[in-house]
Amino acid sequence: MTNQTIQRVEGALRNPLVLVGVGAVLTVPAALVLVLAFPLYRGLLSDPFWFPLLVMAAVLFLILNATAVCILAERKIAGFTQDRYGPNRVGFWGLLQPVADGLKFLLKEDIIPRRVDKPLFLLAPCLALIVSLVGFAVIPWAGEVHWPWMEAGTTVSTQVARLDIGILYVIAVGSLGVYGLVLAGYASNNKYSFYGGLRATAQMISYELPLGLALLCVLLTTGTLRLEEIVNQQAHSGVWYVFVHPLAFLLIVICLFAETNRAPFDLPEAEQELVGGYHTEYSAMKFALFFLAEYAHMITGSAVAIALFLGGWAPLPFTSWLADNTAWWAMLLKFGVYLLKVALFIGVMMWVRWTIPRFRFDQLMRLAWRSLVPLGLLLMAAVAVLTLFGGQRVWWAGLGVNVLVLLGVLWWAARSKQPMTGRQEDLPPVEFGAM
Amino acid sequence: MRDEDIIVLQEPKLSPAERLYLPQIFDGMVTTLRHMFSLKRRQQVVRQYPEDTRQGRGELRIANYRGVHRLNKDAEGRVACVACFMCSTACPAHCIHIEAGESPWPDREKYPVKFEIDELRCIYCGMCEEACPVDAIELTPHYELVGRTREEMIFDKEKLLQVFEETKHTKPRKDPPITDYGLTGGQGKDVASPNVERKV
Amino acid sequence: MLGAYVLLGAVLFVLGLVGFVVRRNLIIMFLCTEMMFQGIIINLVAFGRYPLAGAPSFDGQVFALFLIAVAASEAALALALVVLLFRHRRTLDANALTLLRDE
Amino acid sequence: MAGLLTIILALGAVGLFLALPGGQARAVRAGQIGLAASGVGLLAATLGWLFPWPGANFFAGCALVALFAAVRVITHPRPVYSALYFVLLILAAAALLVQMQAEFLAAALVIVYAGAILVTYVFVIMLAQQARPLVHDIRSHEPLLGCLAGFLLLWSIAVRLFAAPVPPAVPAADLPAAGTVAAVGTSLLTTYVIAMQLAGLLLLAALVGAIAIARRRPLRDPLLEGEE
Repeated sequence: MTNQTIQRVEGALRNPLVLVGVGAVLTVPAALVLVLAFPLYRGLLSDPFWFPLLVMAAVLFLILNATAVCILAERKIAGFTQDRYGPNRVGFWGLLQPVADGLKFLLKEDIIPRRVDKPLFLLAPCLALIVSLVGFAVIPWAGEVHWPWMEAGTTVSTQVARLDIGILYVIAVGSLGVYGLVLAGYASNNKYSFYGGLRATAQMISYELPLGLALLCVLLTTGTLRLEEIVNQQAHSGVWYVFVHPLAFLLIVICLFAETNRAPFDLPEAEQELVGGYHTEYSAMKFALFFLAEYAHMITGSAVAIALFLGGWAPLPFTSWLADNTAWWAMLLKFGVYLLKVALFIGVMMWVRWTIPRFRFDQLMRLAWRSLVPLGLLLMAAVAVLTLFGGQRVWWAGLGVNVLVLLGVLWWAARSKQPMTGRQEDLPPVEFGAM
Repeated sequence: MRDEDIIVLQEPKLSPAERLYLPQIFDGMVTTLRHMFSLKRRQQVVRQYPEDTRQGRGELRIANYRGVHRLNKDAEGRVACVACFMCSTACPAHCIHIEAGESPWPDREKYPVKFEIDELRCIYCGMCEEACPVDAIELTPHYELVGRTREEMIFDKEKLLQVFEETKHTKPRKDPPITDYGLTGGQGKDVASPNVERKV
Repeated sequence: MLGAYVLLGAVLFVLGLVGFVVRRNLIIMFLCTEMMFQGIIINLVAFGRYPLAGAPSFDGQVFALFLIAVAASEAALALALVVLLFRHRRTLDANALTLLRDE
Repeated sequence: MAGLLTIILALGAVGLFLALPGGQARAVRAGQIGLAASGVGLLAATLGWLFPWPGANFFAGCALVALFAAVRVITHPRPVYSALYFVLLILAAAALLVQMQAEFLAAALVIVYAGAILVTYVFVIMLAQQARPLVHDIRSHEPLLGCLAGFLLLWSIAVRLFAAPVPPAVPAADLPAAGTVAAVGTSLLTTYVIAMQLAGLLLLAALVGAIAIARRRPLRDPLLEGEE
């Protein structure tokens, strides 16, 4: 193609009408095929084996595209907070930027440095992406659905796997996430990557503890590990668990930032200190996999947090509207509500990223071990006592316990002499050693 | 070191709310939120570059902006350079390559047969401009300098003279040349070629 | 069924044992003890799931949980010791630790 | 039967001996082939001839992965790879536990082992990493005797096992359907509550011990001491 053709195409794509037209040309035939083939796959939709697989395919498709949109959103939000416009060149309002980014990643030179540990170097990004994607399996996207052509009273659930261990599965998979980063850091044979990998290990292990403690608070109230039941409880009672356990929610959100390695906890990749951290040596598609993994991890994490605290697919708090409705349109509505919540949650994560500066490593550790873990322990003990007296059924009792714990922490913070930043503390000199 | 030289800093005492950090964090988030939705500030601060240039806004200081080089021509349309190698000696980036030849004109000894500047290597410091005794080399306000290959970015004599033709309207040749090559009966001493006999 | 699980558990246990005896790197040796634990965990759960007499119960799983707790404690202490040894001797070679050998 | 079993196990032992670090490259390859043959033979003996049962395919797949990973853990000359193969072993073991309806235990295994213990191992291995392979990683200690002992132990177990009566097959529905998490938790907090407290105490003791052992004592700063 000549320069002029390229310019003309670019110009045309900046026109929103042309963009909509191209989108229609791409999507309308697909939609037509889907509609026309409906009798063919109608049976699959009501089959309890095939429907979860279809859900899986649909959600995977959605997530992988959503990561691209997330990258655009991140850059836009970064621009807006810094009084810039963000990407606005490719397509109308920069909407085609993800396409350009993807093409760039695909077409760039894929470099494997000479002294790397090649099998591990190749394994690491795949591992990171796989681990962040398999967490989707237990998320209850839209509750139960009853298709009109099914027998009365039967439903299928819009969930890939209904596991008895639900949330534990998410934790187990999440705890594997650290390997991708560690291996990337180790295999790169680069000291900055290595530091990044080590930081990732220490950080993720440390923040799994308060995460688990905060989860326990909710689990004591719900009495089940199944995410679909937790969402059902919230949808029916109308009391989302964020109103019962605001402190636990806060803990989970903080830990989520740390587990996804997002600012202000992006120590493993801290550009200013470690060049690129664990992905310093990665380029092209392998780097893109890390990128995808980070955003997929964000989406999984926020989806789990929403299922636990923000009512999952329940559209409004303090009502049980739609909770028992299994019609297909209600299912679509619930799914839309869930996606909207995830989008808002991710928006907040990005907003935080572009607001709060990064922690120093000792501050990070101090925050986890000296603030979050004691707070989590205290909270869990308080909720356990409450549960012992049957208070977990009364939602304001849980809220009261949270407020009491918060007041206690405030009182402690007011009278304690030690500064919490650690900036004023002298670290004693230590013996020098390789370990 | 005496005791009174030591300044003891008193850490500011943090209130309980400050110790919790969360109020501060929310403060910061409100600030960024304000910026996020202030379209006006964005429009004031950001320039949409290819459409909205500094030159277009009249913000570019043409007189002393240091962009692409040009080789000036004298009044007769000849290259003003006398191939004295001052610029390439002064150049900290060693980006100027000159090959001198015997001048075909009687008013000077040498002229550049080849004059090449590697625009990729250049750091646009303006030392060549300072060093030139005949003000033959100058930096122009032209800053949109792109190319597809490295070879393309090595500007030869023709291209540099071309740049002069293109920019002489926006930025006229700075000073009258120190040497007038004897055309006007000159006052000053001819720095470039003092031995050449002047035609009056 | 039980036989298959038990045999697998036994193979894992024996492989761990051989590794513990044969390998000279302290960290690998402790990994091998963890492998022996794996074999035992599989065995315990299999015994609970397919008992020779009576109904299957969850006791095997409970025992396996205790085993995991023990393994975690063991790993914590063993790694602390390994770190300490490495700091003092600058090597992880088990054959180099002969201070108490009567020669 | 016992003769065949002996041959399979002996093949495995010889293979392991050849594949252990310290041998020639060609011998290692031969040892790996022997090990693979032995593992497949063992599985075939277990599954096909003696105990045909539903779910055998899943078991065979997981068991093969587990055995492969276990052998690699003890034969790989590089500690990092050993630790990673151990993670693979954990995942295969967790899959087998899921097959035995021990989902909670499987999750606990992955969280505790793969998520915490193995990460710590990898951490320490990386910290103690040297530039080039060390002699204690590429040489084995008494591989012949070790393999012989292992072979004898496994042979005695296996022969006894194959001679034992086959237990009655228990259908999967026999386990309480209420959910394994609830059942395990109830069992843990009623029948075995004291044991659980003791396990907690053990973990606490291990925590304290680990910190006490690995703590670095701060040096005295000579500059500060000089001024005092």
